[in-house]
Amino acid sequence: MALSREQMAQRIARELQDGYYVNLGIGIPTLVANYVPEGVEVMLQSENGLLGMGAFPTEAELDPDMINAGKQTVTARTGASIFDSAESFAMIRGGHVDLTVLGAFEVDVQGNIASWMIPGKLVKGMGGAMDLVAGAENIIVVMTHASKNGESKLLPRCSLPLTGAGCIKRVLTDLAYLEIENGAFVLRERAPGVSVEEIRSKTAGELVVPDEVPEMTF
Amino acid sequence: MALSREQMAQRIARELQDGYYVNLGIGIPTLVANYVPEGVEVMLQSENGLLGMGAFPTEAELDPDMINAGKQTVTARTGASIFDSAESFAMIRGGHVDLTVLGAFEVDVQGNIASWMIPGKLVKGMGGAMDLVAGAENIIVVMTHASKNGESKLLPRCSLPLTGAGCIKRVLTDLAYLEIENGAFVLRERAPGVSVEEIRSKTAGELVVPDEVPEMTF
Amino acid sequence: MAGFDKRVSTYAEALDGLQDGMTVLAGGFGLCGIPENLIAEIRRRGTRGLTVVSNNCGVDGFGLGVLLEDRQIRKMIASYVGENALFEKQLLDGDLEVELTPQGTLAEKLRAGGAGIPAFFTATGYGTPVAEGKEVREFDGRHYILEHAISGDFAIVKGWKADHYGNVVYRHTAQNFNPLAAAAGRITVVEVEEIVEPGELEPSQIHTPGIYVDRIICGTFEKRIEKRTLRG
Amino acid sequence: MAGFDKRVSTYAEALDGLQDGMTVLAGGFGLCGIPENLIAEIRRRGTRGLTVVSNNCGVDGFGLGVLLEDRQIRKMIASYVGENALFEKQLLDGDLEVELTPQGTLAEKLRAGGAGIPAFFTATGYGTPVAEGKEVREFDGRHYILEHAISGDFAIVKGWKADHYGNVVYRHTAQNFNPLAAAAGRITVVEVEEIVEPGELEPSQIHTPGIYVDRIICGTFEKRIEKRTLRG
Repeated sequence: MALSREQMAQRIARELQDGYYVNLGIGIPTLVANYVPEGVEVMLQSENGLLGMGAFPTEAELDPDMINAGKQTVTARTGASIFDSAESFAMIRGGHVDLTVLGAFEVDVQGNIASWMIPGKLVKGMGGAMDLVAGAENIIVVMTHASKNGESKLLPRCSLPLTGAGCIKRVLTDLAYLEIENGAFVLRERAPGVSVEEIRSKTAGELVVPDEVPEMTF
Repeated sequence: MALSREQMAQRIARELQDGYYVNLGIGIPTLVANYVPEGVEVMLQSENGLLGMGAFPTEAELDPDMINAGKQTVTARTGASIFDSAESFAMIRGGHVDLTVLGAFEVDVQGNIASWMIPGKLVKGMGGAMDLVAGAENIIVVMTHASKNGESKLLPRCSLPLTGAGCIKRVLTDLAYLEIENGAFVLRERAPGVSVEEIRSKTAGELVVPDEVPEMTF
Repeated sequence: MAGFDKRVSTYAEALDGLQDGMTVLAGGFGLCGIPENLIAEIRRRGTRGLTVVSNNCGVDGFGLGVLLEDRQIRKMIASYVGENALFEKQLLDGDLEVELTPQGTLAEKLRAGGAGIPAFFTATGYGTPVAEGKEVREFDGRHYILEHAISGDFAIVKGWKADHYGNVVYRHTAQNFNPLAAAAGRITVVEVEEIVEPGELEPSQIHTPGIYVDRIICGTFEKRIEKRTLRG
Repeated sequence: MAGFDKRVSTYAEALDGLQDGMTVLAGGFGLCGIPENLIAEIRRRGTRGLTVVSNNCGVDGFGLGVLLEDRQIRKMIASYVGENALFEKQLLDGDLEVELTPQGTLAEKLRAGGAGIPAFFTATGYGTPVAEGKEVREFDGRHYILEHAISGDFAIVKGWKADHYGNVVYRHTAQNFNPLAAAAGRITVVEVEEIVEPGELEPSQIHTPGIYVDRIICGTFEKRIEKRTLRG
């Protein structure tokens, strides 16, 4: 069965290591914070200028001067630092963030990602996404494997305007966990009960299937 | 008679305006701070990262963490700010300093300045001088009109390696105050008792002498 | 306002000299840390044909959004816009030009504008529509594009506390683009919640040194929250 | 040292991994804010063939000057050197290479190294020996030269206070090049006068956020004064 949003977040949380600085995009990536493993401590970077994002505030803590990159009110945890946007993106662009998790419309076998613009629809802007994908060494894209119409989002070549070129090495979908290597998607894990055949049928880009493709467990 | 070091500092101090941010180089420029006119307040920028340099410390105030760009112990005045060296040179390079006063070996009619390197002698480095001359709109060079051997330092073309190209518009020497315009030195003021002829004889670069060249008064 | 006393007492005075067609740099991220009274004053003045540089363009009826109502903005340079319907309409009608810029590149362009760096290379945007028409260069096997600095005729900035020298500190994440705008404005105007006595701000804790600031005004702020999100 | 507890207890541990031929970025201006114990530890380790990036090279017998005694520095990138006789001798003997860089360009190169900017244009040095071999470009009628970023294998930094997360504040003008070196080091080691409890540093007043810092050590400092100058 396809992973739920919560399971996707859970799976990604297993990539977290103690002491990681992590930037989580809007949507499923945000949920990852709820599944940080026991004994692991991470610091969340919010690109508007906050390192060490804490929980949402209580009514008493609510402060209009304290928001995250999604413009939601937040708190700062112990050990946090706050700085201007140039410093924030110096961190990001300079490769100091250990892991970036973000959504996408499409990913292709060259590691290209499209996530910000659908021609013909109103373009609202890329925000910090282009900086994040260009700056991070370690990125995981999270998205459904196929669109609602059943069209694959793992492509030989992105059809939409790019957010970044050649920067994605890992993708988690509701069906599988894949790595991008030598111009192909390598199937590393399957969602519980999802067959290699189903994944293959929904992957438009070249798919490499190793001998062993373990099922994820939750 | 040629101006004394103190008179040179005094003359330059007349260029200070209320609210000016000023960077004063080592030597005579430093003395300018002693002659700030009545009713005028200036803030001194020290390029190691201090805006609002105060007096030298008393024995009780002495603090190794509080120095100026000349590496002397100093204090900070009320209204001072302290920052890192990138921010300090952002101010300088970005043209935010209102007036920069510095010494030189040579200046020429194109506004070139040489102040940091004499070939054959050990080169110790340019420090912040190249940034200062490139960043400031408003620079006054202070130097003796001629070397000890009597050779002019106001040249058709600098003979020494440059500190900056085409950036100097005003020069105060012990003999005269001059502006650089259209490839020539324009004589604006004479030191008390110094004749136009003496100045002309000691100026190797083209000299323009207006009808009126007032004597400085002290 | 004389010498190092940069305080002005009216918003009219704060924006004296602002003219049609100028470029205005505005601090703020979303509705957080925006110079709300200075924006309102631009509206009151009716200045038109402005190029506005800001990460976002406010919402309908608040923040920079109010400048759309009388079509005062000709061009917007931002990373994320369209939180309001009027923006969308003017954009589709061709009444408004938009130059979308990645958030980090926008921050760096402003920083460069204040710091006398005319252009810099960044990997951000390489291979995307943002790179169109821009120089590409390889450094150590990676591709980068050349981006140019931004500076403005006016910067409008929201601080927390300032002294009369123009030294400013910002509160929490209301810092965001404010110090960058402050340094890149030819005339920089900062509105703050409190003007403190000289000497009260610790020199090494000042976010925006007074050298970048031309005018300081004390205001009162609504501080509207865009996405009120509470713990469950 | 695990997770966000970046404290180490010995200087040997602080510089673990430092090897011959590496590039070391050192904070400090003159003798102010220099990582004096980390420098002493480099001497103790006997690491050789180092490229050292620092505004200055200390004095005879103190600061980076001590690394000259056993010829541990192969190349120095600095804006002003030669406050000591040994430096001059090694330079004239050809035992030491020096790359003189304008102070502001040096600061900006380090800032760029930490911030993922591979190169930038600056007017500083145009028309001078510093521009030799560098690309010149005109922007708005002015000439600029292209300068490249600097980053290092290690950064050695002197802070005032830090928490175990690696958040650092600097004291007065001892800040200077320290935050720039901190951000541009692959492994950044900060020695401080005091390690404070988590939460004690105000988030918006931190000079170097912990993300740039790998190891923190608490030391005692001589803080030698180079030019003791007292009021008249």
